[in-house]
Amino acid sequence: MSAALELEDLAVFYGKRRALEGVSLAVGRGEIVTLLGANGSGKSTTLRAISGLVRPARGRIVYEGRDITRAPADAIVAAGITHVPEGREVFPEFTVLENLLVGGHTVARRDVAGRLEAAFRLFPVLRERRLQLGGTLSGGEQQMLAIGRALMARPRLLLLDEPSLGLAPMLARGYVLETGRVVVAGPSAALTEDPRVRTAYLGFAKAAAAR
Amino acid sequence: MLGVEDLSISFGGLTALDGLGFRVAEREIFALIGPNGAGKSTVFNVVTGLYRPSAGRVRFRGADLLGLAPHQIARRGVARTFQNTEVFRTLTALDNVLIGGHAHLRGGLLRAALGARLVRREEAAARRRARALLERLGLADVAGVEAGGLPLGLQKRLEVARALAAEPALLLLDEPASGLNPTETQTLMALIRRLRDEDGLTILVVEHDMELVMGISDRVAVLNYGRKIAEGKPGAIATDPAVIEAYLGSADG
Amino acid sequence: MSTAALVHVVVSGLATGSIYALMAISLVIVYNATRTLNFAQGEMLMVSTFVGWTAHQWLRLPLPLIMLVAVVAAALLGWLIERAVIRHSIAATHFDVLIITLGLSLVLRAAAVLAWTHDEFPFPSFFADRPIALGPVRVAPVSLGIIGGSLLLMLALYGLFRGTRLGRAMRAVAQNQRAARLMGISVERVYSASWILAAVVGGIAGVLIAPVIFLSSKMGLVAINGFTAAVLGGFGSMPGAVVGGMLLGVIENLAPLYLPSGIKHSVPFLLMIAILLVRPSGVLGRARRRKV
Amino acid sequence: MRRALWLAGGLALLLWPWAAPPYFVFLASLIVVNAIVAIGLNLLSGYTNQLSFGHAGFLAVGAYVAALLTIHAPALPVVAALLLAGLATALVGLALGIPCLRLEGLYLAMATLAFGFVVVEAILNLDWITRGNDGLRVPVARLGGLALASDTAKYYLVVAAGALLVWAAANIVRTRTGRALLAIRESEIAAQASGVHVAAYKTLAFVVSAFYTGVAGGLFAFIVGYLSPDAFDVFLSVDFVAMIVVGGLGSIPGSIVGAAVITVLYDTLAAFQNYRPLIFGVILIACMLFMPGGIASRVRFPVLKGDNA
Amino acid sequence: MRARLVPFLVLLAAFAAAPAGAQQGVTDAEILLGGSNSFSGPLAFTGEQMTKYGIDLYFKVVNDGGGIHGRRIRTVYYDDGYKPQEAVANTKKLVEQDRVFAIIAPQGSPPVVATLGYLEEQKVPMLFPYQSSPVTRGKKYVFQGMTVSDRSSVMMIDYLAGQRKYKRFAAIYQDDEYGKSFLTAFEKDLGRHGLKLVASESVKRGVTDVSAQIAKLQAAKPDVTFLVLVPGPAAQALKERQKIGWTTTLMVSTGPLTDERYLALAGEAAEGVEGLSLWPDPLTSELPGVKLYRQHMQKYFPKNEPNRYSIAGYFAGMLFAEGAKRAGRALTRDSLIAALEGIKGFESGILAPLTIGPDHETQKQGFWVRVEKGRFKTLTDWLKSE
Repeated sequence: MSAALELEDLAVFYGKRRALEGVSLAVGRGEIVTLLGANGSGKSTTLRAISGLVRPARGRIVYEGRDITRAPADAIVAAGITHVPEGREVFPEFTVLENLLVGGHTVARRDVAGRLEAAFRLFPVLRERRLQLGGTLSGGEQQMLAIGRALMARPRLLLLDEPSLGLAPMLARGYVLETGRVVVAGPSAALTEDPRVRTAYLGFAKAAAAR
Repeated sequence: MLGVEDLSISFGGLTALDGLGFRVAEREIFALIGPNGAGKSTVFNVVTGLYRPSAGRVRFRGADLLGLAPHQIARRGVARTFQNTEVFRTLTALDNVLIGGHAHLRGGLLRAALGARLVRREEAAARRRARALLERLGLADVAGVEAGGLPLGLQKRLEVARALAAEPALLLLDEPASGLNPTETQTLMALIRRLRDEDGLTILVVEHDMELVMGISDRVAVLNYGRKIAEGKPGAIATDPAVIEAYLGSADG
Repeated sequence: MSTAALVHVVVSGLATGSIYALMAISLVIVYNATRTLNFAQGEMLMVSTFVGWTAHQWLRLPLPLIMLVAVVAAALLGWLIERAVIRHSIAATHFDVLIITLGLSLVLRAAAVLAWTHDEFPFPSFFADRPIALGPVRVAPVSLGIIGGSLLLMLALYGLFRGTRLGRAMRAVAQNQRAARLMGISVERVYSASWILAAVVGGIAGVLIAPVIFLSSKMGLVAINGFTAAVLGGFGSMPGAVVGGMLLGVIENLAPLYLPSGIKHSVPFLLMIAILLVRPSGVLGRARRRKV
Repeated sequence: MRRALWLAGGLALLLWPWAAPPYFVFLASLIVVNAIVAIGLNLLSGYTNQLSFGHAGFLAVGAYVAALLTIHAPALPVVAALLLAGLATALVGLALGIPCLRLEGLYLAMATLAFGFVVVEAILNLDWITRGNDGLRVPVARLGGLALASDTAKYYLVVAAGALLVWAAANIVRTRTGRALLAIRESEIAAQASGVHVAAYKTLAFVVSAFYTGVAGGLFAFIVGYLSPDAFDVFLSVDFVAMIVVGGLGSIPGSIVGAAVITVLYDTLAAFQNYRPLIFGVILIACMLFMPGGIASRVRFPVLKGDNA
Repeated sequence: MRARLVPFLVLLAAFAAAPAGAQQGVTDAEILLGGSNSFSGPLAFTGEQMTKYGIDLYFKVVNDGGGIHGRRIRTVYYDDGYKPQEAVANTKKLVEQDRVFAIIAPQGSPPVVATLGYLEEQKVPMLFPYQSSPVTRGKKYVFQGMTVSDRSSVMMIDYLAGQRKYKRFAAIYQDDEYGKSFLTAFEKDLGRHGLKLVASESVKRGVTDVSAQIAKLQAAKPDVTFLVLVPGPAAQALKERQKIGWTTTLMVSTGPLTDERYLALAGEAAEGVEGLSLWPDPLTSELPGVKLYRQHMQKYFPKNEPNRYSIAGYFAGMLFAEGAKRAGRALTRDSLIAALEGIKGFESGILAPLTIGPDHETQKQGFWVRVEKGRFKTLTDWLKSE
């Protein structure tokens, strides 16, 4: 498999606290890959490491053959990776339009109009609300805005952190993280059946065993 | 013991709680679960007085908690831990626990300043109690360590110790198992059970770790979009179709 | 007191108020990007104005060129301070950075004394002091000039913040640094740009106000009014800075007319305390809330 | 070991006036007065994270109250005058602290800054009692029949008051009140959840801080002997902040060391005139860049710590 | 703790104030003088000019000429930034550490008043303090430097109300000791002429705008408006007057203000302003002492422009040298004071012949000037202040 993104033995610390411990994973071109795991298991940290928000203490991040482990966040966006953070983090005092425009910060000026039009086509409601302040949108609209904003930069790799909050994930392949380690990896069909996934979400295995 | 009725609250247009109600009985372990953003932590923040709801009531041992300041609620016997741990980072573990016992000490400023005997005696006693608590939670070794430098698992335990130092009747645990490894989670489960069985505490817990929830809870309430979508015994909840849909999406996607 | 005199006093107050507003804007630009209060803003203004003046002394430059020299000097100084000092204190608390800028203000003032002595100097003005009559009302061109110049600058800043990529990036960083990084904005570059921009605004304000309050190593103290103005308006808000500055300028001028001499000099501070009590985050400020 | 250290320190303090040249007796008094202010400020800023740029104002209140009491009630013993100066200042602290509860960080700093200016203006405008700009001559402090006129006598007064206040502060910070203040600094929310009445303790911090500074003000009045509004400008407030920053936020020994360092520095640099602010500024910046926790973070103070340290 | 302290205190009260050495600060080769002055703060310019470019200038001349009775004069200055507590600390340090012979030319009322008591107690002469309040008058160890405000006021009011017959007077004054002492004196002296101030407006130090004060004064329609300010605000007031086209009042500057600096700052707005001048024009005066001063300045500090503060310091240096010379080889503090008290009709070539009386004032006369084409033009001879 020609991987677009490869993580090798990634470790991240927040102060003295360990958040990731030797995570390795790969994402192929055109593939949708999901990270699963309980709160605090390191999913968000993995994404933050990829997008350059946190510096790994160890390990490598290779994107399209380039080592981006120590690249600053802005260079990573320019390289084609955008990240829709958990909690959306739309700019509350920007209008929808400005939120989208700032998403196109790294895009050549002449391409901005086209990207904007694409975002509006994808989420027509954003067009209606383009002059409304980001902070006044409903949760769902904010999520659309966050994704639309991330798409403005025409990314080749999109990182989505909890994009749907309880909506069904569309899985192709997945990794299950537990306390900063990958515990399960595989295609999504296998994952949904994997008892460890169910345990992670509902403790089904346990409950079933109890019965 | 704790009765929450018809609670509603919204932030900047986002509805966080929508007519939520549930009751927790004396010496019960009651879990609130639900996907991220379902409003679980908001419930805690309302009960402990940090947020003021737009509608609803919170009754604790027959008294209305709404309108009371957080410290007053704490003094009535409601203690809590925090989702992202709020230990006093530059203070030692021991001092953290001592602050937990704040409400039970009498020594005021003047007597403390003048080194009054009462204060010295009281302090000594408080330190003994705090050390005992640290001991009980397996933190005796780190009593003199700055809390911010402790590993997350120990910080979480320290928060429990601090909450216990307040000698509460109701303990609110906000995601106590997040970031813990399976062994640590097992220890935690045993501790929670002991707190109920030996100390007679009532415990309200918000948790994602289903193993913990299913393992210790007497009853579970499931929240989604600020509403309660199910309530009952853990076994029943785990097989409730509404709950499964909320978590994993409907079978047909 | 005649109406004509009153108009003059108010216009005069608006003129100093514009300068306060520019000072407040400088402070807010840096604050929004770095959450730092720059106590050295006034001293930076003083130094850049001195540099312009020195160029004038040596080369007999015309006034627009003096302004240019001052602005370039201000930009360089802002850039230098950000890169040499502030950038290294990124890990420090806001309190620490506050002390650093305080130290900077001492250093800059002392350096200015060594370079240009304690003396006060007259500074050439774009505008005349002799009044022009508009009907019964006399106004001084210098007041109108300061107001006009400041308004133009504010308009340009408005354009910069609303209409350009850099401006948008700066506003984005002010709202949410992490999200801004995720948009591909280099927060470090925004830091530099903010310090430079704030210094430039200060540099222009310095050239505008120097003919009125004269050039001296202590002229940076005018920044204290910028602080007051920024607080009045609600720290972090640009329109607030403008409103706060104008309000302060006018009230400061009207107070001696109507208040007993006992309290008139405390008016700016009493006003600040009063506003903070009624609206703790200033007239146009927004409160922030911490999430748990 | 600890007892020996205390004994040695105490003895050194008591014998100082005989060992040191006269000027250094005065300088030592000034250091102690500044240390008291620094401790007071640290209780507010270091312990509860409430920044103040207005402590020169508190110092002024204490100084004028003590001076006026001594002028108008010459029979009043100096101890009572100092106590009343502290209490009056504490009252002012209460009046400022309550409204300031609503303010955070920057705004609090600005409000206290404004407070400092307002105090100076008040002194000017209450000239029927403060003599405004003419300034006020402070009579010699009296303790019973004893006139504390010499620098050495004043030194003992200052040291006695300072020792008492340091001891009290050490007691406060290592017991319930001090912990509550620190808890507020670290996390107001968690402090509340532990039953700490945040508003009450924040106000208390203001009151105690003002009390300390007020007593220091009284001592200041007696050792300087003359008060005028010019003494209490905003730069003095900044000097106090510098003391706790250099010494270490949230540290009682740090406050004392910081006060000593800044006072001695000022004194040494007095002859360097135009270079003084330059050197002072560079030291502040260097201190923040290379030693952000202050001296207290680099030196372990063996004394004055709780038993858990 | 406290109980144990009492014996110590008793001991110390007895021990207090050890007698100072009679010749402290004087050796065979040197006389050491010291001063606490403003090198930062609002009066830093004055402080620096007066000491380094004034007093020290004259002492350089003296030292290069062999000193006084073979002794060179050395000075040490500390910065008090106009704060009384620092002035106290500095003065103690000068007396107790540096062991100076006398304090020379401290500046500003608060620092001077704060150290007055201490110096009297220590019997250390305070020579020629540069401040205008009469608090220093008649003190044994103090010789006042600058003309005090009540004398200035007498000269100004007697000239304007007496000779020039003006009736309506107003004042704009700095809101501090300097401003208020003049205001009090004006009221008193106008009273002697059966007049009073029709308006007075205060200005805070470091102000940015005086339009309201000027507008209020204009409304009172005074014939004469006194400027009791420092150069910056005074120039602002003059420009403000120009802005509103107020031409019907005579602006008059007080002695401490009448100075080339406000002329430079105010430019054409200063045209026609009159004032009491305490010093001859340091740049243009042809008096022999002033010419010498300019020569010396040119020789030792060619880059420093002559001004009234350095000439005041120069004069102070000259006066000290004169006193020390008269005191003879056996220079003590008391002999210096006796020598200074004996000065009669001293010709400095700068001021009118000086006789120091029991009031210990060393400057009590001024003359009237008007600004014409950017220079002060002398209108009268020395005016009388008694």
